[in-house]
Amino acid sequence: MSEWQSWPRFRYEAELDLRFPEEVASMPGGRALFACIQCGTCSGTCPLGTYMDYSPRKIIAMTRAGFKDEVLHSFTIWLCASCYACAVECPRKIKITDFMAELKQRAIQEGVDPKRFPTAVLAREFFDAVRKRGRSTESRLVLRLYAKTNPLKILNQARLGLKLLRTGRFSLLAESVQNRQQIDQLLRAVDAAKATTFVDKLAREIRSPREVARV
Amino acid sequence: MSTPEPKTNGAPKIGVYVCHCGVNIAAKVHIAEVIEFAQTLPFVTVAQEYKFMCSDPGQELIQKDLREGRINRVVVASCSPLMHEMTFRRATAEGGQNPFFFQMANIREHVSWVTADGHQATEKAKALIAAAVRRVAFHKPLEKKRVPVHPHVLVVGAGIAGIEAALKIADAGKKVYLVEREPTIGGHMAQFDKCFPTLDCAACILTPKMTQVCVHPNIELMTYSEVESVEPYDLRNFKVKIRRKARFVNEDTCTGCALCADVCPVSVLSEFDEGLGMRKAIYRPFPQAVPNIFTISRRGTPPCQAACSIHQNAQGYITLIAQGKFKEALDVILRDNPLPSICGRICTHPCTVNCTRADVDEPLSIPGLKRFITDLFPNYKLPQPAVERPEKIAIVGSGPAGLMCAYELRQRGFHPVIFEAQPVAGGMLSVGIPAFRLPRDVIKAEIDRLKEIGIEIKTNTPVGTAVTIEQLRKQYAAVFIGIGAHVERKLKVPGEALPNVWGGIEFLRKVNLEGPFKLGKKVLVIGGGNSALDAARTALRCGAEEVTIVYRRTRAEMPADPKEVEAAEEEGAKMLFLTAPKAILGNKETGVTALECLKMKLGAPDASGRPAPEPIPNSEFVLSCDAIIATIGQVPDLASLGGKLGIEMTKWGTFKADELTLETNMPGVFAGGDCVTGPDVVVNAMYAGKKAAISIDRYLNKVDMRAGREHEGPYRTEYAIDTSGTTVQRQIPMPAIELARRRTFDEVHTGYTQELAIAEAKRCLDCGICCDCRLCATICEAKAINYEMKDEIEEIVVGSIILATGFKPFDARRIPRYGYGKYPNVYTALEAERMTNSAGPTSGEIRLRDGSKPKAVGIIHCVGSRDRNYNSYCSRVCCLYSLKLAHLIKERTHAEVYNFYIDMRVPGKAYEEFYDRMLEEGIHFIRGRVAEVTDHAMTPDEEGKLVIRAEDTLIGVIRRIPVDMVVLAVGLEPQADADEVRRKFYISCGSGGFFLERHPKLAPVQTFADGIFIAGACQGPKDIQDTIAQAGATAAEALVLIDRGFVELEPNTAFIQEELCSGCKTCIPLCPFNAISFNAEKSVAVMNEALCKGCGTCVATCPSGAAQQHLFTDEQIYEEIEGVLSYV
Amino acid sequence: MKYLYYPGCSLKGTNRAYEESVLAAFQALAIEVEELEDWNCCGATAYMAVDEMKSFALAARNLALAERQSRADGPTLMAPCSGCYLVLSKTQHYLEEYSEVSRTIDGALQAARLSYSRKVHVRHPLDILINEVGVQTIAQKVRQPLAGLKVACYYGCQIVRPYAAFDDQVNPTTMDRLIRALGAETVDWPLKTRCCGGSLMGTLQEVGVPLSYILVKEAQKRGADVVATACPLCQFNLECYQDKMSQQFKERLQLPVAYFTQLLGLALGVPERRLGLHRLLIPLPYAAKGRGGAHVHA
Amino acid sequence: MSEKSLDLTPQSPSLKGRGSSPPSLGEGAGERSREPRIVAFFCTWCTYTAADLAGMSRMTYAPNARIVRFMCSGRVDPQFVLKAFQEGADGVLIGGCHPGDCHYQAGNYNALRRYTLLKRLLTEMGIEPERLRLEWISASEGDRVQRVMNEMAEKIRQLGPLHLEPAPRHVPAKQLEAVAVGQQGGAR
Repeated sequence: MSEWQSWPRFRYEAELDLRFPEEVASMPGGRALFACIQCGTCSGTCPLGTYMDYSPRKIIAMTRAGFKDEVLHSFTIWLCASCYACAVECPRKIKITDFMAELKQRAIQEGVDPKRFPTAVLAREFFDAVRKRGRSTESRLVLRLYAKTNPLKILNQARLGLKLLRTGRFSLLAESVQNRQQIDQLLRAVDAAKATTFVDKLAREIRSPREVARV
Repeated sequence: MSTPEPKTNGAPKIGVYVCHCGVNIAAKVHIAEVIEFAQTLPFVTVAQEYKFMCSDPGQELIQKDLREGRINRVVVASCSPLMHEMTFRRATAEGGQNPFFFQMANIREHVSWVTADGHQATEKAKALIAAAVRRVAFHKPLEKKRVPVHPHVLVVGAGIAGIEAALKIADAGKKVYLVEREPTIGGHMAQFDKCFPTLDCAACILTPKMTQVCVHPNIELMTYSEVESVEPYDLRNFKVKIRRKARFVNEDTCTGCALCADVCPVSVLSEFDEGLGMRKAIYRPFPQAVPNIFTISRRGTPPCQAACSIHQNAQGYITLIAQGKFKEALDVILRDNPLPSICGRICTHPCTVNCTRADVDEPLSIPGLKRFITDLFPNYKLPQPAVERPEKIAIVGSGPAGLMCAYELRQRGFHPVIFEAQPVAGGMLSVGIPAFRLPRDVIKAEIDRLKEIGIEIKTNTPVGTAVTIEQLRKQYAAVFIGIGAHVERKLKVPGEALPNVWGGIEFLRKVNLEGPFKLGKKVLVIGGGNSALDAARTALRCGAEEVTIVYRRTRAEMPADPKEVEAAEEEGAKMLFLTAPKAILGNKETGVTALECLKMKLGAPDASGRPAPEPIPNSEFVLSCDAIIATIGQVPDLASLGGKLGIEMTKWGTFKADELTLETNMPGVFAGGDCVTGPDVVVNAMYAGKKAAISIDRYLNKVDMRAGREHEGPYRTEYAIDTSGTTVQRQIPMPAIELARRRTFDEVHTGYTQELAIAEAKRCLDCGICCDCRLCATICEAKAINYEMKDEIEEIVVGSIILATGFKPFDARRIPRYGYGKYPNVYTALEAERMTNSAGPTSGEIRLRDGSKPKAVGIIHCVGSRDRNYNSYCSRVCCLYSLKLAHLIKERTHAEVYNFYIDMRVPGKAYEEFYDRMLEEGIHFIRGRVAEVTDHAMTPDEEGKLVIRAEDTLIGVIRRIPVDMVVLAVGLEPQADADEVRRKFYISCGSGGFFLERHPKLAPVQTFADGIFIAGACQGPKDIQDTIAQAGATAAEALVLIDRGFVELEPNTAFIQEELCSGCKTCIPLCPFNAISFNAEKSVAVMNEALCKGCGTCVATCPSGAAQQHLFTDEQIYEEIEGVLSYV
Repeated sequence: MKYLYYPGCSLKGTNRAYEESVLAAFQALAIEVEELEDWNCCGATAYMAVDEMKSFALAARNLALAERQSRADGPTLMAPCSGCYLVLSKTQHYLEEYSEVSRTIDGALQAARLSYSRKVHVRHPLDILINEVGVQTIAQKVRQPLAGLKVACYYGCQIVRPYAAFDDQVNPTTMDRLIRALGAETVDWPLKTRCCGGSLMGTLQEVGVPLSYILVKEAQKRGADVVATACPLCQFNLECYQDKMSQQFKERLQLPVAYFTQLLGLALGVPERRLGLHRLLIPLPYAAKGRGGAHVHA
Repeated sequence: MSEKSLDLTPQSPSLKGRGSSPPSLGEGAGERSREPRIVAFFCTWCTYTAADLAGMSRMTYAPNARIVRFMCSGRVDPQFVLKAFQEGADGVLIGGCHPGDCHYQAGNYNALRRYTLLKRLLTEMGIEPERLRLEWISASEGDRVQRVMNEMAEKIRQLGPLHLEPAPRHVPAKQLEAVAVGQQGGAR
């Protein structure tokens, strides 16, 4: 029944956000978005295309049409592994990988955090580590990531963990730069420059661990 | 300023007419405001607006005002003057005024269409109108100059466009020159089987036109020719130079019987078949080629032949051997070498050093192959001289130099007499080279052959004692000295005089003349050259038990041929490197007992480029031995005659002879070979002999001995051959007798068998393409073949030129994702076309490389088109021919055919219908650009297939489609040399690189250069229909010019006001057309307006303002400048 | 010529074998390498996806440090981790291409009392080995040819994309040429640059595993004895998750995955421990290939 | 001769000179913000045609330039450039065919030679040399016209309006001559 109401459905122009495409296109080189001829090379090239709910081509089309919600809530943007295969093949020279990154950023700004896609969490953890020490330590990062997202995962990773320990590849010793202050100045300066508006929001969240834990 | 005497039409009354151009101008420019402004401008008596000034009523407005005297000068503010200036000038003229009392303001292209803001547009329009008004007030009446148009037409490119244009013009009774760079006309269309959308046979509709071209009385067809240069002949016509490339076949006599191709031994990939088939070196692209004439592809002298100092045509006989044509091979060999069986054995073959095959794996065994032939025909004969001459020529020395000289002279009819000091002829060949490398009977046979053709040899006749050189000079017309270098250099160490210390040659001579003799158990050979190895190997054959070669450098620096070194070591000779003799120990009785040596180390490179050995202090040590052979080079035996001769010597004790002619300081006496160069290889001695023979011939004919001889002797060829993709296949080693028998003087190598020889010969890469075997010449009944043919330049004068140079297909290799060149069953569309062609390489069958029928075929659209990484334009024909190919493939293989497209673009009469038909025929159409073609199988049914991955954008899923064959619908690109060509013809290229038309809509076949027109794909991608239409249009354009017989030139020529000219001559050199000369007694510059093209450079340059340009006088331009600036 | 060396976080942690083998191999080739002092995280692609400008800033700091540390005008910064290699080069490109980026970054650097004058060349070891050292030279220095070893060279995405700085984007050949120079055979396969799943292996295993599986599977099918990689993440994904792949796809997978530098080191005769071969979870099939008694421990 | 004596001063004083510049051209705002005035001397074969092409392709660009058409950039007399500046132009743009493409073989080379000398002359006269620009634009490069026009306008806007001190209405004939002839000797 509910399916009946939700499907098939059409969209009123009023439901669309017509500013969205312009906003997205404001990224460096973003105007190329409007040159897309919907040939599908990106989708065909994408090694993850088969896992996506909307193919990259559709994401571009929907973005241009202003389907903001669908785009920002799509799995597609989280599935991009930044392999750049689409970007180099695109006959219109659209930087699709950067475009996906842009959408991720916007999704996070809009507070979209699909449970099954911990990319955002990873990023924050990463960001946290780097802001503190200027370097990240994978093993710690992974542990924290699992702790935050799905502690059970750690268990079925145990065997691998042991192997890594045995081969001396698993160290929890935290790497760090000496001149931490410089890193801090650097990143603050970027914040100050307001290069990306959502940074504050991100930073705020990191300040209150509970919030982070809630993710 | 008073000249030319101004014919004025009284005080200016200027009419300004502002055009709306529908909404094109009116929507942006506030017309009313502009009109109001115009009325305020000086001398403006009328300011009007109208919807379309270019329309008849629009023009009528102007004419009426003129006739009724309201105005006498006209300004129209509308579109670009390049568009309608002519129109309004005519209107002005019809209104009764001189047409040049008119000026145009471009307020469409330069204002309304390019300005965002209406107000700004209006301001800009005002400024331009003000300028026009100010300018026109200073216009003067002018007359147009008429120039006759030459009635002949040049058509460049004989594809369907060129053919069509040429025929049209020729049918109108005008003379046409049709120039085509390929050997045949027909262009790409000739490659097709069927045409879209009618599916009628391309050949059936094209070949009749081709033959018409060939027979048409008004068409002068120049195939295999290219336009070299285009220069102005006069103000309007062209002087064109055309290069007729040498096809080495006489166009008038060749009957196209194709016998030559049958015998030609060289096969290369056929360009016409897109490399799917082969053609011969002498070829005709396809049977219906027009003209029906053959052409020989010659890349030039192959590297091997160039490197050989006697330029033996190796590629020639090698190719023939590969074909099993052994007798013919022999003839090629004998063409320039009378001693082949000797060279085949002992020549150091510089030819192999340059062999292109060496870039892939190893050079061919060129000498081995030559020897194979001479072994195969032991009793071959040398050619008899064609002429006879009385002169006798004395030749001193019967070595290779002497023999070659004698042969060459004999071939020229002279009677050479050879004087040989030794009991046997052959010089170093006989005495210096051991029999196991060069059997005596081989030498004898060669020398007998020379005797047979009438060369006399006097052995045991040392010149200097038996006869004196003076006698020879008296008795003989000329003398050649080739006594070689037989005198041993000395080691210059103590004990050298002891018994059993031999010089290498001395030792070899003894063995060669008197047979082997006991030398001792332990033998040391000093030196690292070939003769050291010969000595060592001979010593072994003389029963020595231990032979050691002592050399002061290392193996790497040994001058000897590595193969020989190997052989020597196989046979048991030992090597002792970095060791130099210090003293020879022993006494009169015992003879030599030991050699005291010094250890050496390598130092800085010496003159020879090799590191110089330096002795290591107190590193002496002693080698015991029973005999020592010192082979450290020789000098000529001057003791015998040199001293007494009075022939100049060098400080190295060799004869001094002129490098180019080999003449000595003694007129009529020539010298060459080792006695001039010092010890050298056999082929260079032969070269010297030949060189001398040429000199002697000229000397006796009293011809300049030096002229044009630079290219005798070895050189390197420039061109490079692409060896990529050649499969590695090493040189086939020549069979040799087993080691056990290497203690006798039997020849070591036994020579190739037929099978081996053919296999080895097949490794040749045909560097020169044509191998110059000249079989075709022998078979050609029409005697049409001429290897001496050279490119020729033909000069013509024409009044119009039509460029129909066509396109080149996009190179699919540039998109590696589609696997062209990697996966054999990925084809380009043009290759597919050839396959579908019943006259093609597969005679119309669609086949995979393995010959089987494809069950599924994918056609990929937009390859290289609509892609900003390559060409952003749409190639326009790909959708069409893809549909055609889809149909043909389905029809002939019943395979599933998939078309992958971005957008189907099939506009045109009966095009859409064809598309519909394909849909109904069950061709699959998938909307999505293919991501990649791969052999990576993910499922069992993908194994062994080519998988096409693409998003089906209409369904929205990613599909993997396994196929057997992929056809790439490659786009159309400008010819590789389009830019070069367009410069030649003074035209421009558009953004895509195609030739630029004068106006995209209104002048699609005209260019900015008067009298030069463009037709077909050189102007932009288009199909045959449109090409034909354009060709017709260009023909019409040309005919218009011819029929009218003249053109009117813009009267914008420059003129000089004598009274102002200071005679500074500045302008004269600056005129590109030499229109300005200097009048000495008046001391002023004089303008020849018949030559002036009106650029105005001289005017801008004239310091005194004496030079002026009609239509662009200084005052007119000043007014225009003030006009644009001082009103708004 | 001395090269500045940027390890990046990964080469100090889970993938130290890469660092070990790079340094050992370069030493064996007598090429001087000097670590960048106080380098920081490159700005990693995962990060780039969330705050591009910051990752540019982080990368820029390393570039600035490089300029400061090296006396050479236009120093070469060698980045073996393809993630770092990409982020550093991408930063270079963006600083050139987009004024807003360079404005912000220069500002940030200034705030941190740094400056970058765009002089650094970011290069991957492969690039240096092929185009600076040269295959010939390397071949001459080979002590123990890897005769009979069949290697599938896996380049991964980010050293050729999006900037094909030193090799073909679709069909790269530098690693193949290098490996062949070591006396080994290379298998021709179409997945040389197909994505291994990257960080998805951590965040979304159900997707990461299949992606890596496709690669391991195809390499095996084409008869490879070992996959050679040039990227820590690729190495980790392809090697460490083979058990998971085996489980998920019900087939035994045991294909060694080594850094190309480890193979290079072996051929140059570097002791195996110094190449970190003992850190491999799946041992190289070397003893089996009958090379002078050498044996690798897992 | 007769026309020369014609009175060409515009009838209505309101239209004379710059003062009357309409609002958009900076009325009240005064000289500072006046829209830059650019005079463009274009060769009819390439640059002028390219400008037409830009129009046909509806490429909008800065409206500041007023195009004066020549047969060849070789006709552009240094006097014209100076004249333009004297008459109140803030910038002058010369457009010709790419080297090697000149319809008259070498006109554009002469233009180039004069251009380099003119720049030095302008510097001497205290006019920023950036106010003069030479561009090779072929008939097919409409987009380039757009770009150059915009850049030029932007550049001139940065430089601000040109104020010619009681301008050397007559540049030392000697120098001009040199420039015209295109000899090094001239402007130094």
